[in-house]
Amino acid sequence: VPLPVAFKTHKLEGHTLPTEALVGKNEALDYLYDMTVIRRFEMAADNLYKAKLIRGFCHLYIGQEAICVGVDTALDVARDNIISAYRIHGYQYMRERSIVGVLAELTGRQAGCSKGKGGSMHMYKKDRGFYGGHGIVGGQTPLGAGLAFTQKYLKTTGVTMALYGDGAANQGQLFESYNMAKLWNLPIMFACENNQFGMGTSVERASASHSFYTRGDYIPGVMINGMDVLSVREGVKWAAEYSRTNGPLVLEFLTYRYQGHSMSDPGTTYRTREDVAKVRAQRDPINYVKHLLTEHSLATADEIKEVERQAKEIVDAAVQESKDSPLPPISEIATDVYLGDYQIRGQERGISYTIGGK
Amino acid sequence: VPLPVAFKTHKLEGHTLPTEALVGKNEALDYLYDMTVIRRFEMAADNLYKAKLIRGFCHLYIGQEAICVGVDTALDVARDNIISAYRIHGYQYMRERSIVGVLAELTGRQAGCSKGKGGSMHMYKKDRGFYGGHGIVGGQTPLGAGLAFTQKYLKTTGVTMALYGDGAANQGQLFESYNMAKLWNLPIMFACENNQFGMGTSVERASASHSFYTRGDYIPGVMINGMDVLSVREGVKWAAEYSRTNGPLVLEFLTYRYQGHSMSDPGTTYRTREDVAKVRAQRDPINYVKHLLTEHSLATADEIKEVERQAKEIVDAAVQESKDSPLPPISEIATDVYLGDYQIRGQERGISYTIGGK
Amino acid sequence: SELTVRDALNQALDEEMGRDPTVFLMGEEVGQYQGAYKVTRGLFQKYGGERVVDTPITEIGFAGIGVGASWNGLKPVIEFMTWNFALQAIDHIVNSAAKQLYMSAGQIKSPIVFRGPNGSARGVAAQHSQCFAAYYSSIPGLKVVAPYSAEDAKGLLKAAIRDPNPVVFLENELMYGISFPVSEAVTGPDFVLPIGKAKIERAGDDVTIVSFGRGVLHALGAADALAAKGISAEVINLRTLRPLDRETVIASVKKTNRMVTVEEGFPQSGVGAELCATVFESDAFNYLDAPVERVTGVDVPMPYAENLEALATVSAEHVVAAVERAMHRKK
Amino acid sequence: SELTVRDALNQALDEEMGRDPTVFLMGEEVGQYQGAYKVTRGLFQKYGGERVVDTPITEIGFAGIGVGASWNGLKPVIEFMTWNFALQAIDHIVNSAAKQLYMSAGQIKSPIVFRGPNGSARGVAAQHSQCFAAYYSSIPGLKVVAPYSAEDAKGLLKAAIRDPNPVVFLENELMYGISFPVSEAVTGPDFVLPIGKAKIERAGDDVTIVSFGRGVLHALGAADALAAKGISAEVINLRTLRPLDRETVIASVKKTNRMVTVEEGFPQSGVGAELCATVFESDAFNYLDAPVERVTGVDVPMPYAENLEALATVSAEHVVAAVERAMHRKK
Ligand SMILES: Cc1ncc(C[n+]2csc(CCOP(=O)(O)OP(=O)(O)O)c2C)c(N)n1
Ligand SMILES: Cc1ncc(C[n+]2csc(CCOP(=O)(O)OP(=O)(O)O)c2C)c(N)n1
Ligand SMILES: [Mg+2]
Ligand SMILES: [Mg+2]
Repeated sequence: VPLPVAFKTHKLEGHTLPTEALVGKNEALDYLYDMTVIRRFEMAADNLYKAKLIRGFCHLYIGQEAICVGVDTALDVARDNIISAYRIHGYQYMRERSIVGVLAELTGRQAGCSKGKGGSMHMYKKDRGFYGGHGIVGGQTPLGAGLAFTQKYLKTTGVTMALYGDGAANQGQLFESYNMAKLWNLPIMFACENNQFGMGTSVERASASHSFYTRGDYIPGVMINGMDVLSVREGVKWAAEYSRTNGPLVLEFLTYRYQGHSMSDPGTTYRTREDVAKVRAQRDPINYVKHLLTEHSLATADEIKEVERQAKEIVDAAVQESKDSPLPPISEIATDVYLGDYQIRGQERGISYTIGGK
Repeated sequence: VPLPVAFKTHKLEGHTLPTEALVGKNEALDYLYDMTVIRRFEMAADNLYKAKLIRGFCHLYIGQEAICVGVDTALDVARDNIISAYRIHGYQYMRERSIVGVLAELTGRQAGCSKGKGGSMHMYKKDRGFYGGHGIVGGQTPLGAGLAFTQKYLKTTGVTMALYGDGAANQGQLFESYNMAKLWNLPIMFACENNQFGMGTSVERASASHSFYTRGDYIPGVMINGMDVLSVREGVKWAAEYSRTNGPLVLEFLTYRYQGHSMSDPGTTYRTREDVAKVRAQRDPINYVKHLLTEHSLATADEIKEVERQAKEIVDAAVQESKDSPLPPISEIATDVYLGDYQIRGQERGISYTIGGK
Repeated sequence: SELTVRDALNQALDEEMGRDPTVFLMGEEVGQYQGAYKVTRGLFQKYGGERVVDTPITEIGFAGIGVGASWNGLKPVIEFMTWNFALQAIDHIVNSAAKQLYMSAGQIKSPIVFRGPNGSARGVAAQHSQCFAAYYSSIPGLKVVAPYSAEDAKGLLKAAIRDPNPVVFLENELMYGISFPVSEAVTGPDFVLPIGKAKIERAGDDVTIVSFGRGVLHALGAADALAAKGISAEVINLRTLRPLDRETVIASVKKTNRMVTVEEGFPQSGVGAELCATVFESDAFNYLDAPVERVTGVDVPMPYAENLEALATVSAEHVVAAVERAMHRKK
Repeated sequence: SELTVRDALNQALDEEMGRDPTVFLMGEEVGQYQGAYKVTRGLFQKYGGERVVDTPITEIGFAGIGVGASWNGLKPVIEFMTWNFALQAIDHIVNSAAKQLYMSAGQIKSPIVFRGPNGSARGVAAQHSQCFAAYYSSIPGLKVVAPYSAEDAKGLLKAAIRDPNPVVFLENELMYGISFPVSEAVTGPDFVLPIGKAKIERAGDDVTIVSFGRGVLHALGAADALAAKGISAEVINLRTLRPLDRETVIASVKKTNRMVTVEEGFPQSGVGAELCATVFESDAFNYLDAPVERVTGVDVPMPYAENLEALATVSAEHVVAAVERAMHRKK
């Protein structure tokens, strides 16, 4: 399949990037399935939030599904790490493959991937290289460089992808991380998910340059169509191999956030409903996979319907489980503050919690 | 006089920078005088430190004198601001024209420009637009952008120059400042005094790119020979006019630090004595002014000697004054913590200081 | 009439901007979006983008810009979307704003206000729920203000903007929507409260409950419950944490002979701890009939799950329990 | 034999790096320059640039890299040239390292040590002289260690590196060059002290002086002077500020019936304040014969001039004065 939009590159003269992708029927149906599952459980989260079963922040990934699916597919789960900010439900699902893990975390239940202690922003699957899950904008970028530092130190041949938003792309610590990553040739891909907005601020109002793939300056960069799972997959595959041997890269995925920033943002004060509708109609990543499947006669309309039915079924079941899962036991209040023995003070001296011997 | 080294530029296509400078006899002798005064009082500070009359940190400017003299000459003291880090004795002198103000601050005496409360790193002359004087590496860069923000807000037509070192050039807050300065078109020149080292670390080991004048990426930049006062003057004059109307610029002054970083650093573990001697012999900024004066028959050897004698005399007198000035009165311990009435606790509840009515 | 804390803050900003053209607002989403929590509603429309400045998400950068702007003629009001994010910017609050007057022997003043919601909201977990009251109030050179009611919010924010010193202004998201009855004076343009003076929110005889910010809500709730049990509690709303109005606290303790402190932040070296030291360091100590009791947030990062979050946070019940212990009714 | 604090720290680093190949050092000038204060002397030469990593002056960046590296297999020891500069990096210490274990319900551990000189040195003025002990020790998830002697430095730094939790390790520049007599055990490779246990540096009967870090020097100096006046002071070196060894303090106060706290940091909500609260919250309160006294740094930014600096800092004299007040010998 030829990729619909060519990669743009920065300081990569002499390198040839892929222009087409090989994709089999099952593979493509898998992408469709995962993207559909993600969209469905994000929509379910929207409903659960409105039903007051999810609280606080909840940052939905709808519109951006091609990226997490393409990234996960391109990387080697046995050795490659992913770290991102708080818009992570899709990554958590791809790396843990548990919808209940995500939704029950959102409902704050024991079956959640962080036992309900973390919530929307704090999901992890360390033994499959997913390091979450960070609520402080920009913080994950040096943390990701640290993960890559370990990979290099321990000679694992793994690479790390540190994802951040277009809003986060101006954070100073990102530039500090670029510099050290380049100085030390860390195997890291800094990857900006440019969904055009940081909360209510468009890229033009936040960034003096919004060619995010060039903002590494002395670090080579690639701009990737984030609405096409195959472009993401091919681009990241290429980038990961580059990074493994040559050190840092800056990637930019062009994409779009359909929903508001979090649940309290209607998402329509700083753009029009038509803006969103237009992207949905013309560039929707799920529609694009369906289009590929039919255009290249990889699947029939019925087969696609069947995938969608399966996705709906499994998400519906997970929603139920995430409602039914019990609240975390109250002993969890004091566990995981420290490793080892310790004692925790409650609200007044009459209340205290003892963990281990102390 | 033709400038010995052409300016290098970044993203300034279509702009013509000066290639020569007009300089009169008195002017040139003034530069020689000021640069000699600065070098002499810095050497005096070195001695005062060794005599234990100066304590703590003391960052000497020897080797870099052409920059502060050229910068001050190029800017309009009535409306243009300067802010820098801790290597500021030269700037303080140029803006306050008081050697005793500098040296007595170093000896921690009442006659010091901060009454002895600030020391080497904290000198200011606000009513002539010098804002010091900052001990936290990089901190002065957004502070400078803030000064420029006010200039723009109050429509003063002034510009600000925020100076920082090659070591500071990697600080994240600098990149945050670049971005906001460009977004809002602030009248600011970010100016890197590249003296080749941040403490014991050479630019190559600290910076993945050490073309500091290009590191503003989307901000135009100019590299200026920092060892030639006329290049500095002409470059900054041009830059200030550019910034007044067009917004931010990034400047780089190529220079060299002769002494150690501060007094505890011999300055010879990370480079050789020969390295330093070579710069001194070939590129010394004071020798270069003398060379200009004689080459263009602007002054005789005697006239130059006379300037040097005057410089020596005035510095010697100031050294004496800075030793003789009394310590600050002990009431200064508690003044300037707040504006207005307040009470300050001492080491134990038996000690307290009352300022104003409270 | 009634006024929400949000509207009180909004009024204060509006009036001070109207009064002094050098006052400007800066922060993330303060302008076109009208504030993440709508505290700056309408101000961009009224004063324009030059005076209500939207920033990128670069806290250390715009905090530094704010401090710099305060040095040469402006009075910036810097909003942190929440105080949690100010940890990225804290160097400029402490090292640039608080210390500048002193380092320059009075030459350079920093009349700036840093404001935004502090402490925990609901369901936002560990990184978005921290109270910074104790830390900022330990720094000489800063004033630290923590309003509780709409009256506090209005009068103290106006005072903070007019103050020539750098002020840390700690709001609370959960209070924004709460309405308080206010007199006409409060809604008028001249209502300013003094920084450094506590308010006795409720007079009482048996025990002094000292708190600030949202903690006052728990203190007052407890006072109600205690009244039903025949215990008369005096509730002090500190309003300002630096300078701390020790006189008011001491006088009250000398009257009631008992003190309970209430705060939502972590216990260790908190505001309650300082109040304990204050009692030791004054003659109030001689009047104590029971040891001072502290009520604080639990000493854990904030959990997300609703049941755990409730377990980790302060409520009036805990204040009641502490008071009862102070009254020797409980062990 | 004798050992300086600097050499004790150096030994601890060397031994732990020798013992565990996942331990590495990172910071400004730690490598080729061998440390701004020479604490890392010889380690670059011995272990190479991969394990002794010189960084650019980018604190938030390398602190974040350190925390990230601790999550997948390494044990970073991050040096801040001084703790003042860690204000740029504090977000990663508090929001990334301290809270990560909890937010991930135990999945992600951060075995990292942040170390460097804390508090005031000499003649370095306001921005380079702050003590951060109280603030870090208020954060759940962190352990906070503050050595006084060479023995402390060696045993506690080794313990910190081996600890599976993030540890804030507060040294003091003025102590680096001081020699302490040490036993053979201390210089041996197996000398580790427990985190969370205070040490009674000097036994006494009349008053308990509690301190940490360089404050212990003043406490011991005062104890000498007091002995000459017939007052027997017990000096407690806290060693660890979080978890705080309250038991040792309480037991001592119950014995001596008086307490004076000593710290070099700012007074408000300091470590002394927490110790005041600790007394109220334990039965030690019933044993008190006098109110607890605090000795602290003066509540001003640190001035540069020698006479003002002396006025702003703690010395044994102040401790003596406070003890005498506690002994009712002084008003
Ligand atoms: C340091 C910090 N500042 C502010 C916030 C509040 N905040 C959370 S998300 C966000 C917008 C981020 O936008 P972007 O990086 O584009 O990511 P997106 O939400 O589009 O995925 C802001 C301002 C925060 N969490 N951390
Ligand atoms: C945030 C911070 N980190 C570290 C230091 C310690 N420090 C002071 S100066 C300096 C080197 C700065 O080098 P450069 O920016 O090149 O300036 P130069 O000294 O060469 O003028 C360092 C690391 C500091 N003061 N602040
Ligand atoms: Mg975005
Ligand atoms: Mg330099």
